[in-house]
Amino acid sequence: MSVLEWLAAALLAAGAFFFLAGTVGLLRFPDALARLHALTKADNVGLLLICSGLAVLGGSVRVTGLLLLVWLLAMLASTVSAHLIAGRALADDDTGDPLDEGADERARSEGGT
Amino acid sequence: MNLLIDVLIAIGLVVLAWQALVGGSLFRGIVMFIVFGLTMALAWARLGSPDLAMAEAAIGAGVTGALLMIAYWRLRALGASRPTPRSRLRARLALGVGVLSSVLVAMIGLAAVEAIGPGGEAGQALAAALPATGLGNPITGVLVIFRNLDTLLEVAVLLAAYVASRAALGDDKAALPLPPAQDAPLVGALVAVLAPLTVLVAIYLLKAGSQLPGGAFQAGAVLAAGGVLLMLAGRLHPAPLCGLGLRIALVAGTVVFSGVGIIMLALGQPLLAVPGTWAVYLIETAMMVSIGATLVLLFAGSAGLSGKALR
Amino acid sequence: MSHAEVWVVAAAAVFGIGLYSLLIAAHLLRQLIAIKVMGSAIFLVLVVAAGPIDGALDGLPKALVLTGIVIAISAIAFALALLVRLAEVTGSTSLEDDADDDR
Amino acid sequence: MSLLLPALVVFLLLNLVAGLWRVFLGPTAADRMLSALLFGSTTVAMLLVLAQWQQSPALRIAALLFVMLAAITSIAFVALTQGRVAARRAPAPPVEPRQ
Repeated sequence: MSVLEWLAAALLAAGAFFFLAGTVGLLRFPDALARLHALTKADNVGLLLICSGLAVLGGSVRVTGLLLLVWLLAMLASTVSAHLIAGRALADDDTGDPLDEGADERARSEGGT
Repeated sequence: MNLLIDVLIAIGLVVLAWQALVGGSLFRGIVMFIVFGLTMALAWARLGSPDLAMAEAAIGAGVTGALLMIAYWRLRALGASRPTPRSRLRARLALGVGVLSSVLVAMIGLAAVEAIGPGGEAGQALAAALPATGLGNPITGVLVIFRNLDTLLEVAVLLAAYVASRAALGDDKAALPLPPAQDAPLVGALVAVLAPLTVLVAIYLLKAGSQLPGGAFQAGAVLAAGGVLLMLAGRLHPAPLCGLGLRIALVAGTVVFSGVGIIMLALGQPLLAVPGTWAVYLIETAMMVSIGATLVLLFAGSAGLSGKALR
Repeated sequence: MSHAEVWVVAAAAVFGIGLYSLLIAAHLLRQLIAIKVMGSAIFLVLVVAAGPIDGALDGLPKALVLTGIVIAISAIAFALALLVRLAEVTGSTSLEDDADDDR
Repeated sequence: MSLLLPALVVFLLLNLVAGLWRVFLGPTAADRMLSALLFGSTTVAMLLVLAQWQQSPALRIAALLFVMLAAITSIAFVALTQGRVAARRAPAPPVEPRQ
């Protein structure tokens, strides 16, 4: 393997680590806001690292530009989504799942099967 | 390693289908179904079908989730009652039917895999005929050159879906209710970036469609997603009347496709023959506009669209 | 098991789950999702059964499925409009009332 | 490299499976949406890796579509819950009046 490939491998492995960190945060953190915090940051760094690794491997300006665009859009989308969902999570603090009234479904699974 | 990836995605599909459909709240089912769509895109990617991965991405991420969630909201806003649960006997019978149908599909599918082997005859004929058309993407070739009548009728089906939903919603020009628009500053910034970008990407997909993966169906789905975004952000509103421009957009695909076909008939060619690559672009552009407009109107549940809010 | 067999078996299982849910789900929205899931399973079988996984030459079933995806979503959108209209008129989200087929 | 890329795909897939557990658990609707977003960004990463590994550049466009359109679902989700809060304050009319 050439130097570039080693570099790409290191970047990809680091990216995988950040994705793992994000998932661990998602599973282990206590409430929705903390999980949001862990997930959006770690995943964006992970995506940046994976995009960088793939850009090194891809080796063309076109591929690099596209990967950069994907990452920037992912930043934008996750910023907006995290903002909106955090607002939601704050608004129904402690009230549990405002949409999860699945009485119909639960009644069915209790009485039906 | 390849097989491991396929097996993981396949198991994921089965688990997600179960999660989306059996037990749990309806909202959880909708979220699981959105994730099922993501996983389908991965499956298409593994099956060497980037065209389908693109269509699944545009439809699954942009339209389906919003459509189901808004329908859920509409039902709740109407205060519709919850249905009574099904009986135990029915569930047992359904289990048997489900298992049997599953075995049937597996047998048909496995038999087909055995029988056809690599590359069906139609696929080989297609690969042989494609170079003469000047198109590099076999899927666009199939859609416009070899299956033209089908494709025309598929655009017509979209139009029919719009007309049918107008009919279903009554003759009083009523529209379905929509939740209050999101107009937070961040959403405004997102719309400012994404709305032009959807148009740009749609045009790219349309142009790429003749040689590379892409084409009218994906491009139309991307345009529709842009329209859905504008509606959710309160930039586009349902309107009780369908304006002239929108009417033209709705029928453009059907009219241009059949128009070109009939002109070719008049020139002594077979019906719906396509005279060249320029005609493919023309037809695909009209189809893209029609697909986008129809999907947005179906999402809105109204006759037309307007830039200004009603009232 | 080969690649194709893995996909066919998974698609068959997904189809079975979809049909099972279609029969037991009381809520029409859930039944619509079930129909959509069954459709996806059939698309998968169609593409996998047609040809090689890696060479990927056969454009015909892919073209069928491509239009199928768009048609499916428009059909679902129409069905959702019908469903909301049904709820508007009858206040119900199932078709239970006019067929007591449970007994 | 021919081994690293598929290994990365497998790793990300396993990550998804773990994330699925959170969608399953909830407990709030916001949690479920959040986890679906995680699925989105991981799927994008996987599509990019697959594009490189399978030499299929079009998958990068599919990934681009995913990141472009991912936010639409969360906007719909928030509109949905806000509509509900408003509806709780004053019952929404079944159909908006038209003329």
